[in-house]
Amino acid sequence: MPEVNLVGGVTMALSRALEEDENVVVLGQDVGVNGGVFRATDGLLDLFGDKRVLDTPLAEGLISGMSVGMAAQGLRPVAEIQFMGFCYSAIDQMINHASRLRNRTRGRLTCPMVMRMPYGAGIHAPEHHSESTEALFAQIPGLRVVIPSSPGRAYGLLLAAIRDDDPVVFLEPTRLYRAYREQVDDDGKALPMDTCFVLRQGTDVTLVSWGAMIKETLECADTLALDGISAEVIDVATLKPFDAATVLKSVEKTGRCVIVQEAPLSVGFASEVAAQLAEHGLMSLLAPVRRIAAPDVIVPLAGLEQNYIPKLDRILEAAREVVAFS
Amino acid sequence: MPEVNLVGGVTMALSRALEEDENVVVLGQDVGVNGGVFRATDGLLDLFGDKRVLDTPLAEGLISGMSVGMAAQGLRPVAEIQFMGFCYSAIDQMINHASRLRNRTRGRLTCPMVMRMPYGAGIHAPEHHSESTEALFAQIPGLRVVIPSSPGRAYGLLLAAIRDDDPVVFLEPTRLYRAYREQVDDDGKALPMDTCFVLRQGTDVTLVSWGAMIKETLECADTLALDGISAEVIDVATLKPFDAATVLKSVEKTGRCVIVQEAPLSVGFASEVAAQLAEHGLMSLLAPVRRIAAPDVIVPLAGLEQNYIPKLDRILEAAREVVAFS
Amino acid sequence: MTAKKTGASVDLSKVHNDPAVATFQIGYRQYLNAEGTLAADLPDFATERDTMVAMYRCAVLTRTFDAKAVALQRTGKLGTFPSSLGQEAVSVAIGAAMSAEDVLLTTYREQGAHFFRGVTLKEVFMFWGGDERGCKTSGPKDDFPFSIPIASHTTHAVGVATAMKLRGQAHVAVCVLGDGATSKGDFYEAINLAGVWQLPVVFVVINNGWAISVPRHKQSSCETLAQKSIAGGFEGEQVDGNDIIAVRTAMDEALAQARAGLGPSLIEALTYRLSDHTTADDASRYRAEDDVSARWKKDPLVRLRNYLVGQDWWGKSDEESLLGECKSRVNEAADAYLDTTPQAAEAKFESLYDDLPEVISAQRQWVK
Amino acid sequence: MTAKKTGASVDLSKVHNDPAVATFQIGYRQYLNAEGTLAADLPDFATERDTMVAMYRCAVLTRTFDAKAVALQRTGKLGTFPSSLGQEAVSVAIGAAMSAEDVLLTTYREQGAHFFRGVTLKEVFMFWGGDERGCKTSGPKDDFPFSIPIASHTTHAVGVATAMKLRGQAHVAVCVLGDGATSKGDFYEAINLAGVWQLPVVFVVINNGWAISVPRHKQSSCETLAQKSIAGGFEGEQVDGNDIIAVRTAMDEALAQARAGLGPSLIEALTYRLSDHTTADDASRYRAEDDVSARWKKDPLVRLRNYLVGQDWWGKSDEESLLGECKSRVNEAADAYLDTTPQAAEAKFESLYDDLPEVISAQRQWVK
Ligand SMILES: Cc1ncc(C[n+]2csc(CCOP(=O)(O)OP(=O)(O)O)c2C)c(N)n1
Ligand SMILES: Cc1ncc(C[n+]2csc(CCOP(=O)(O)OP(=O)(O)O)c2C)c(N)n1
Ligand SMILES: [Mg+2]
Ligand SMILES: [Mg+2]
Repeated sequence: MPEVNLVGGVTMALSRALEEDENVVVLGQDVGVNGGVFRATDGLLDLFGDKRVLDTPLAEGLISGMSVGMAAQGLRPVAEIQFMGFCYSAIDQMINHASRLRNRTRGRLTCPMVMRMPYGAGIHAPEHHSESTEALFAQIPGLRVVIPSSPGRAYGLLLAAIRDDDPVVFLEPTRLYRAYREQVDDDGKALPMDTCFVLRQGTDVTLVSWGAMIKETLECADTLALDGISAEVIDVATLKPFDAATVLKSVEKTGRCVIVQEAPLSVGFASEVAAQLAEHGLMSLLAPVRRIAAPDVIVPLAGLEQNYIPKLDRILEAAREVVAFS
Repeated sequence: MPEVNLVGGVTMALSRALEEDENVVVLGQDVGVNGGVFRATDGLLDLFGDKRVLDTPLAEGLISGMSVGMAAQGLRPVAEIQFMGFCYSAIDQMINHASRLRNRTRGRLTCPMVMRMPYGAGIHAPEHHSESTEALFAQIPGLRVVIPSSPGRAYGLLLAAIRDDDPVVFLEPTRLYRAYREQVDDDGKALPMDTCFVLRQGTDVTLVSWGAMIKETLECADTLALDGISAEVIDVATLKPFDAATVLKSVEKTGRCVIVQEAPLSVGFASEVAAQLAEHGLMSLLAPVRRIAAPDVIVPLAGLEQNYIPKLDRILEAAREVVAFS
Repeated sequence: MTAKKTGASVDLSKVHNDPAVATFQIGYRQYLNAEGTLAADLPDFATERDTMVAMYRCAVLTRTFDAKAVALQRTGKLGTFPSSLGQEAVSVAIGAAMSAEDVLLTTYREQGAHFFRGVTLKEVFMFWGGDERGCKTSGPKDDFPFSIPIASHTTHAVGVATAMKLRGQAHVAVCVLGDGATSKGDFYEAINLAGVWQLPVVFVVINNGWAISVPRHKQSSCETLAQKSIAGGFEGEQVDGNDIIAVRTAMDEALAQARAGLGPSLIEALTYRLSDHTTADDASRYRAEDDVSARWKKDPLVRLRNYLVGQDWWGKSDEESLLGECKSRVNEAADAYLDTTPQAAEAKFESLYDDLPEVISAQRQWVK
Repeated sequence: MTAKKTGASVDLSKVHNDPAVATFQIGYRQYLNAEGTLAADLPDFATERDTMVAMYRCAVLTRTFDAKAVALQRTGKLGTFPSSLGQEAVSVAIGAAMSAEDVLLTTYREQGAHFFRGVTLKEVFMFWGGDERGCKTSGPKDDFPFSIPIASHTTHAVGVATAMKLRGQAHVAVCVLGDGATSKGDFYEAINLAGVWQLPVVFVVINNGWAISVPRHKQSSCETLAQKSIAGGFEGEQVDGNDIIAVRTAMDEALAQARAGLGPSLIEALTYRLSDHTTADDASRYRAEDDVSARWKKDPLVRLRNYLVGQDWWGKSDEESLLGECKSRVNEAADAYLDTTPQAAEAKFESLYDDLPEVISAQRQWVK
């Protein structure tokens, strides 16, 4: 079984998808000979040729719009946007067309496309390279929004996204791209896109997160364990549609919940998780829900980004507080 | 005192702002001789001339981007986007530039611009003319997001938005544009953009809403009053920054809360309100929080839009449920 | 803001060591001028009665439909409707030139093209009546529905053309947009790709003089909109859009070029919007009645009918029976539209996803 | 995807009743060619020692800075950095041609232009070192900071120019972008407005042959990028971007035209990116070493120095002292940058709003 890091899981899934379905086409800026700025498409041009791996001109609106056109023709475009900070000119197409092509034509035309992009801070990159605006997409009906947080889930969820008959926004946490390797079987098995993943079972507190913050969240659980506190860790993974049931069930058991997000606090996805608890989990809650998030500020340049990303000790403190609450 | 409807309140504020500050410039598609598709800029070209009221070519990205340039030069551009469904190509500029120009230059350049647009369903308009995606903007640090729900608040809040030294997204509920008139004094007094408005005092349940749904929310309060239930009605008005304190204080008193939003349920602004309660109001809550929202579907064409917009009876039912809860 | 050059004297004579590393020119095409006389030798199809009459019939049908749609809107039985009055020739010629395997992508005003391709009158009524089923059309199955956000369909068109090219199909994507749409970035991103990948796509810019209240000269200072193609690296030409022969010939050539793998084209069709922008618009606020009446003299239907009559292909009785036929077809379609059972409230949940997520399906009860 | 025309025979001869309703041509400008010989009569400024030496000095400073920045990045003391190696002439000429009241808007690679206008070396180090204070520059106060999202600053430029025009100021917005940037819609929306409002703006497209790994010919099939201006309704020209006299003359004329109220210009400057795209890039993955070494023969600094020497304005000792001076200025700036007290964590809350909302201010404690 190959040992791959997260970006390797992405490449493996792309390669498998290109091989198993001739309608799959990878496109984007520098995805060809350069193999993508993060090398996610490395080697694919050599393997599959320039009719399957397309270097586009520099235009994100074009990339998303042409993907809609290609998808309507029965292809399965997998488009790469170089950084989330450059996806905003692709949003019009995702909201006004990709998400609704099936609906507005009552199924006559469909839009099986994937828009992949790296996201998140922590790699000392320039301005506009550190965004976490997943909540922009997670509110749009007709889209699916998926975020892997391990090499294996990158592989399995990306396969699911490509095989899905509807548009999927696939966000890859840059901070985890090369963080570690794990064995991932290239068996072509997709993972489900309608469920959260319970990464660790626990009884005292539920920790909910997604993307790169899964790392700190797991570390938090480890640290709590030393104190004899048993934390359940849930990776939301698919933000749209959100499997709130798994979180609610966990909180039924633990009575306490801390939600960890990298994005600024206000109107982020953590708000949705907390809202579900306020609406459907109130009777289970033994302590206030806590959201640990970045402050409502512009992502700083690299000099301050480490201090912008929510730190383990804030998560720990919140978890201890809710566990102690009575 | 003139009697004006909501769009009249907008026009009155624009006219006043153009008069009091020569740096104010109104721009957009058809805002000149045509007076805007909703006539919000009616008469302004005649009054102020074509150096203050500019008809632009058809390009929303341009409108927002050029506003950034104008604002950096010390003008106060007030840009109109014809419908919220067409604002998505302006989002890149709002997120990547308008919101952060001050921050990234440490105050050397600033961006005092307003981006106005009509929003919401219910006027039997074509596809893409009925959006409520206010949560897209409400999550962006550096922006303010303001939604008036009465002629007087349209006037006072728009004046505040134009005078503010930072970028403001100003969303005008089309359904209320001509819904009713009220006396609004053209006294040049701005309303605060950091506070919710308590429209009705009450003790049994807190109803929170904004925009066009304020109408149904007030109706709900009226109907509840007939049953002897005293509802407090809060108009959020400014979604960013969100004055959660006013909501929390109200729920301290009532113990119960229903949040009403026109947008689809998931990851909307109602989630933020509910999250604040889960985090900071848990001990006050005597019943689960309820969010009444549209389903997570594409806004339908006009044939089904009335049934898409959350109906009074759903709000009433939820309010009665939380009041009855024990 | 005035666009006049306001400058004083300044010496602008430029040194151009090589005065022409690239040169371009934009031509203009017209066969039947407004006076009904021939301006050039006719292409073959113009000598075929059936071809010409078929286009005329569709143009008249489109105008009849148009009048009915406006009337229905005025009586509250239809939503906002964009009339194509005065633009029927270009729209119909586009539809007529295409094959069934080609894919048509238009904005909202191209009823004529869609009718020619088999979309039913009832379907178009339904769409403007606020019913998504109107986009599940009977025309060629891959045609795109009317696109409301201006110019956003231009990138779809190059995506469709990319799929065709990757598959080696000799099909063409035809993208129809307005003069206003040429101001939007999407359009340029699309033409640039079309040029660099030599895609089988034809762009038709219907220059009807207006984008709501903004006249063409305030939209761009370009002498022609055809020249926009130069930014895409391929040729553009202007045609008289009220001359159905000119539009059809330009389309035929552009389609043949694309099918032959010789790349994209751009056609600017000069016409005029005789109506308000839509039924929600009042054009008298921003344009003079005189301008409009002058334009009526160039009515493309009259020009085409005169040509048919001149060829002895068409007479008074043909005209009468056509008008009668169109009227009854339109009325029948309107009745069928008005009689259609409205969508169930739950239709909002249909066709949202291939596989509707359980959590969304559970929300059906909210709209009961 | 291959861009080759693959077609078989098809008759594409077109009827053009009026073969030229509009014609355009794109010129090319060069004074000093790569061999150092004169290709045209020199403009006046080129005969002024001070003017020419000042530009040379700034170009050498820029190259010295560049090497230091790359070195700092390699040792982990700077973030990703985009070198302008080989492009110094065009960047410096832009800065030199402008007045202090003009406004400069560039992407990330125009250190030369900013240095000429008074931005300090330390400030640029700070920006690439990840400190926003680097954008609170000492240059003209209205200049825009480096813009990372490609082409997004083009619409700012027309906004700035609109403000200038509304105020009746004879100032100019100068917008510098890359060849890759010409594929993005923003650029066209900006040039279209510039044309129709006859704005005082100059667009300079620095065509350095690459957009990361994508070569110019895969970005667009246009023969020149100068011709993009035709879509905006105004003139464009190509210049040899490694010939500082050509760039400067073209800029002088474009600025004069804009100041005189005669509207916008577009200049395509042909140069070459001798470096990797940025320090995060490895160009050997996608381009041949040979191509690069051939381009070194056109080094703009050598060409300019030869000219200065030929005019008897510059000698070996001038060169040596300049190199020494640049080196020490750059080293001093680097030290000053490295010695700068890092921003306090709370700096994130500064300059966010004029009036920081209380609810956000309360979050300061999170970053303590
Ligand atoms: C992106 C976008 N912005 C604004 C609108 C509102 N709008 C509808 S039609 C129109 C004018 C379009 O003009 P043109 O492209 O010339 O087409 P025409 O209406 O003349 O057929 C505008 C501004 C829109 N539909 N889409
Ligand atoms: C909107 C956007 N998309 C993608 C990127 C990533 N990116 C950075 S530089 C670059 C290439 C730019 O090429 P060009 O405009 O020719 O400028 P050059 O780097 O050659 O100076 C790309 C794709 C970006 N910065 N912005
Ligand atoms: Mg038009
Ligand atoms: Mg380049």
